[in-house]
Amino acid sequence: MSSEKKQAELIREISGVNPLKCMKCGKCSATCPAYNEMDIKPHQFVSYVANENIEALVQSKSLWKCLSCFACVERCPRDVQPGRLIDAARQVVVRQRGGNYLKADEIPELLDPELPQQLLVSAFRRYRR
Amino acid sequence: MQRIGVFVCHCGSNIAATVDVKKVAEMALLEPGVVHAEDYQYMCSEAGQEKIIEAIREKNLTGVVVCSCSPRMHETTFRKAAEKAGLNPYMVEIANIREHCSWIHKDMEEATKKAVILTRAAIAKVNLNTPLKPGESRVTKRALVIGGGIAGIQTALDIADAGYEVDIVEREPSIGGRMSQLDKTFPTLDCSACILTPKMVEASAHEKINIYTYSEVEKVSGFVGDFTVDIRKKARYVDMDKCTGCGVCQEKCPSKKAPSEFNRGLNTRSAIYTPFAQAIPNVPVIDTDSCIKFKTGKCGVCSKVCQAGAIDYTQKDEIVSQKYGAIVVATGFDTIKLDNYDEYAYSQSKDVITSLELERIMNAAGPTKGHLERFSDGKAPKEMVFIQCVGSRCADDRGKPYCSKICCMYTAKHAMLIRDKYPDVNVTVFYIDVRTPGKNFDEFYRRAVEQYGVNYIKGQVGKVIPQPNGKLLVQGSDLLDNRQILKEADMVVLATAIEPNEGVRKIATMLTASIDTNNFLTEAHAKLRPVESPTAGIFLSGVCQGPKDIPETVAQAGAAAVKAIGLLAKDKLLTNPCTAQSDELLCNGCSTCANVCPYGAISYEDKEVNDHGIRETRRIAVVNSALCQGCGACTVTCPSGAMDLQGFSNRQILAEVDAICR
Amino acid sequence: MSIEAKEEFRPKIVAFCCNWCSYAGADLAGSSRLGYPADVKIIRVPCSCRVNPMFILRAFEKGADGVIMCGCHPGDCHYSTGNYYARRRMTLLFSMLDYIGVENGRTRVEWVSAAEGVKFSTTMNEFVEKIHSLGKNVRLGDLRCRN
Amino acid sequence: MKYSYYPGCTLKNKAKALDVYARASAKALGFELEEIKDWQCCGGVYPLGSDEIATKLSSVRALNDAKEKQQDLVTLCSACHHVIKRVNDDMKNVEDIRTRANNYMKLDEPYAGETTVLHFLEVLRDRVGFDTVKEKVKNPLTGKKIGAYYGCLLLRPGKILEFDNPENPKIMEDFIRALGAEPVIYPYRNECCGGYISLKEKEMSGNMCGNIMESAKGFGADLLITACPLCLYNLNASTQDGLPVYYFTELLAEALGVKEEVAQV
Repeated sequence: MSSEKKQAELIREISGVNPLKCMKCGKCSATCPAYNEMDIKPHQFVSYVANENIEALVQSKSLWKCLSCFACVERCPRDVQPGRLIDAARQVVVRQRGGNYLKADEIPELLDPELPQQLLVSAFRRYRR
Repeated sequence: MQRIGVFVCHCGSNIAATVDVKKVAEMALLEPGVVHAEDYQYMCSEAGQEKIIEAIREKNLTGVVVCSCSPRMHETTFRKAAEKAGLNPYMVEIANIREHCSWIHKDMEEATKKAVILTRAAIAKVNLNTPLKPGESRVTKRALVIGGGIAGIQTALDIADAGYEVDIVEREPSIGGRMSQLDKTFPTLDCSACILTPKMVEASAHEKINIYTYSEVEKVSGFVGDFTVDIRKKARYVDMDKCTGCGVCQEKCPSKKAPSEFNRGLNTRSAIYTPFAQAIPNVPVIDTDSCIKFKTGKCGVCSKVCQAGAIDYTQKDEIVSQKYGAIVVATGFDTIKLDNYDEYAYSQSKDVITSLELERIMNAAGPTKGHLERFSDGKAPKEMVFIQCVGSRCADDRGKPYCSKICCMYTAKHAMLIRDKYPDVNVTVFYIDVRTPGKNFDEFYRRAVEQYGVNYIKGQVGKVIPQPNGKLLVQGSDLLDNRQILKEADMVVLATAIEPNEGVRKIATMLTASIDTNNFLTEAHAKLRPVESPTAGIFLSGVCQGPKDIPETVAQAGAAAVKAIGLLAKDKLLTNPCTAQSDELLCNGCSTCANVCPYGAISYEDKEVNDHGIRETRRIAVVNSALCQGCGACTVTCPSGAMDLQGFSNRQILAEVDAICR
Repeated sequence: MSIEAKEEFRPKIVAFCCNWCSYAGADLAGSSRLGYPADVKIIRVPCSCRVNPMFILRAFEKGADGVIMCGCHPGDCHYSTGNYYARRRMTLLFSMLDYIGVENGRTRVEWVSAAEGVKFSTTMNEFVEKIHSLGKNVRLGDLRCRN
Repeated sequence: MKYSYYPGCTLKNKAKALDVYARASAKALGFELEEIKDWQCCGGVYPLGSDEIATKLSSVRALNDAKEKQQDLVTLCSACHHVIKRVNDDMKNVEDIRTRANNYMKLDEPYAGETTVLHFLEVLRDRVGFDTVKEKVKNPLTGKKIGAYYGCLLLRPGKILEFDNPENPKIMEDFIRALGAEPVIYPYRNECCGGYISLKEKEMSGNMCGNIMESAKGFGADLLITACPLCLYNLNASTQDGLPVYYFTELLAEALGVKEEVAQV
């Protein structure tokens, strides 16, 4: 099995999502609040996994722009859950490739007095291993 | 001992590609009673049937097993062939080695093994078969059509034209159904009322057609050829015979706040009302929920102004009981509720409407007299957005898994009509796929794009965002451009999924007609018997069977009529001989069987029996084979084992079990 | 015998299907090419209420490893009430069977309509898998019944 | 009536207001929030990966604690509610996660999703009843036009959270009515504020909160209420001339006349 095939398999497994359920309606991309910040759009994400085009995916900055707001999950008519796919790709990057979108030493600079703990905890969970 | 012939069908390659048919025939010969076995390419063909007939004659066969497709497909075919050769047709059994074997297994060895076992079971059964003779039952030469929309009207007209009496039962105060609500029809753009109204008039004037409006089917009993149906005629509070249809009562009625069902709640109607001007019958009904007289006891204006004296506040519901030979279901559809799709803001903005509401708006007799306007402020829209597949093609339980089939075409129609009448209005359609199979359909859609400049965007809408300034912001995908669109619109129209009308499940249960998970009635065979229910004597017309447009509905309505006529034309029907019988030597007269029989087919007689030389009079169960439908409930409940079912006897089924487990 | 014992376990499974819903559902599974193991053999009965507990006992006696009965959905019986009787009978029978050692997993009732080819296939796949996990049925197998 | 209560990290710190007003209001309404012992942070976001077990355990502990006390588990912070409710759903319905989590936990009796998780608002709606809340209001917030800001975590995915209609919720609007104020419905109330993106991308969350504020203002809201500390932070940080944003519990306490009490403590 090629490594991309394996990675695609892994993403499907972690996410529990079957990208073949997608009917390519584009509602996920229509609904995504972070759409403009993404280089690979949510609906493309689904077909990238289906086509096992993983290298481009894990390099994508979309991984770090998804807000996990579940609008795509809620509104998808085919129950594909693109948000879970994006998270699984992010997991692949932080677990296997040591990717790390948030470095410990950059944190002090990002803090301000009003910032809730919740924000740091959440960002840590999503961005780091 | 039986002399059994086994006939193994290749079904072209359908069976032969996965099952070694020669082996099956070979193995069959080893079974007790089998004196002949052969295989052939298409057993159901003329030549195949001839082979069976020949073998029966030449080898004096007393039983036949055909290893082929499902008995639901060709059991009758093979039984008829056997009959031709002089064999009792009930001496034929089918081993289903296609649907239950070759089509679901890939491994040849495995599939062949299974086919051999299935054949063995069928042989074991035939060894115990006995010749059966069907009884006869009469046919009531009258048909019932449930639903008075275009499907029901067409079916009724066709049956009546063949000379049979037909009753139409319609729930609403008038016949006409959904089609009466439509403005224009695709792909010809002729006016819906102009083609429907004459049919409504024809039906009401037809001497063979009797119409029960404002009525519902309450109870169904009996079986093919001899149904008894109770129809509830709801109280109209208006005497049908006296009313002249002058309409003064509706004009003078002081309660005018009830939402008009016919106009989809877009405007109001009086408490005494006919749903629309061309209603048939043109006799109003009183809606007691909004009538002041019924709510407070004071008013009575309609009664005072009615010169014919037709108003009768004391009227009661009436039950009519009638016998029918055939029943046609034509209960139609409604659009789904949009509570699960509020991202499109249907409940949050008056300017987000369904396509059916748009039909009423575009209609000259509708709430806006045919003027396209916003319901929030009455202004004419400049930007219209249509959203396709709202609730259709949905994998979860929010919507419907199927394509509603009519939306692509009616949206093209709406877009075209709007661009034609209001050239300054821009029309945008967000679509997933444009589906236009049908004569002149794609041409129609292309005209909308090419001649009328309708802007089709491939991509679904994610959210409709009402703006403080009264506009609607439509946030959607343009998949071909790979961008997210924010489009300001004045009105948004939702191509809402359609679903079978409410209450159809209740009707299906009364008719014991099968129904699928989407509440569409199931046809007896998807391709070959599309207008018949698996329940004999029940026929399907229109959208109750699956989404359809008007031409398809009319075609199916005619087909259902022909099937019903075919039944009514017979004087007698052969009944299923697979009925229960009690063994008088075993029966102890306990009444358990009669209690479980859904047809009241079992009664008790005092009968003199000779039990091993002892003569005595015993109370014994007797099955009326004309009433027995052969379910077998009594056979299992019988504590003494006296009841048995012909054709599915205890010994036969046990023999099958044994053969399978061997 | 010892060679046979090493063979892969192929369970014997009998499925009783009512003519109106489940048998048609099985046909639909077939025409939709929705596969399930060949271990399942279907016997057609007019209605689930025709299934005499005796048939099921006989199957186990004869070495069946599992028996499944399929009928129309409650309320949709072609004969109005047949499946209600069947449901009641099977509940009693299965608890009795469980009591004498034929585990509940070896018996099953499932409602499959004529339109549910997918459900028929998934049900059969699940059932066969369950029987595989339970292994061979020996509790009710009667060697005298072997032929 | 006593409920197990899971406050979560932020409510012990930056979002104390959300917590203390809730406790005071609960008392006034006749129910008690019993903080579970030794609770651990929920992690802020629900671990989406179906193979992530360890990160779900803190929720399981809280859930099991409530189960042992035979109490329903009440949450306040939207994020905690989202995480705990979804983990509970996993424990109830996903066999693999249930087995593996229980293998870690080694409880006397395995946990299988028995606890009912309620958001404080759900307690008000389903247990206390908004009619009762209305009766107990001493200082009705008459004349105030309040926009409810739901955000995403309370509502989605609707099938699991079962909080309200995810596209047209009304629980907060009913809440606002119970306090005597007028709810303002605006379409962005269930759109995301940007969540954790604001740590590194202030501009992005700023734009999103800008849309929310504009929409709420446009439809005539004077102020917004929220249940989520992160939403409150993002909304406050985003715009210069935005509407004031409050925790819903603060308004509740005010209406019930217990706000002063809390301030004195």
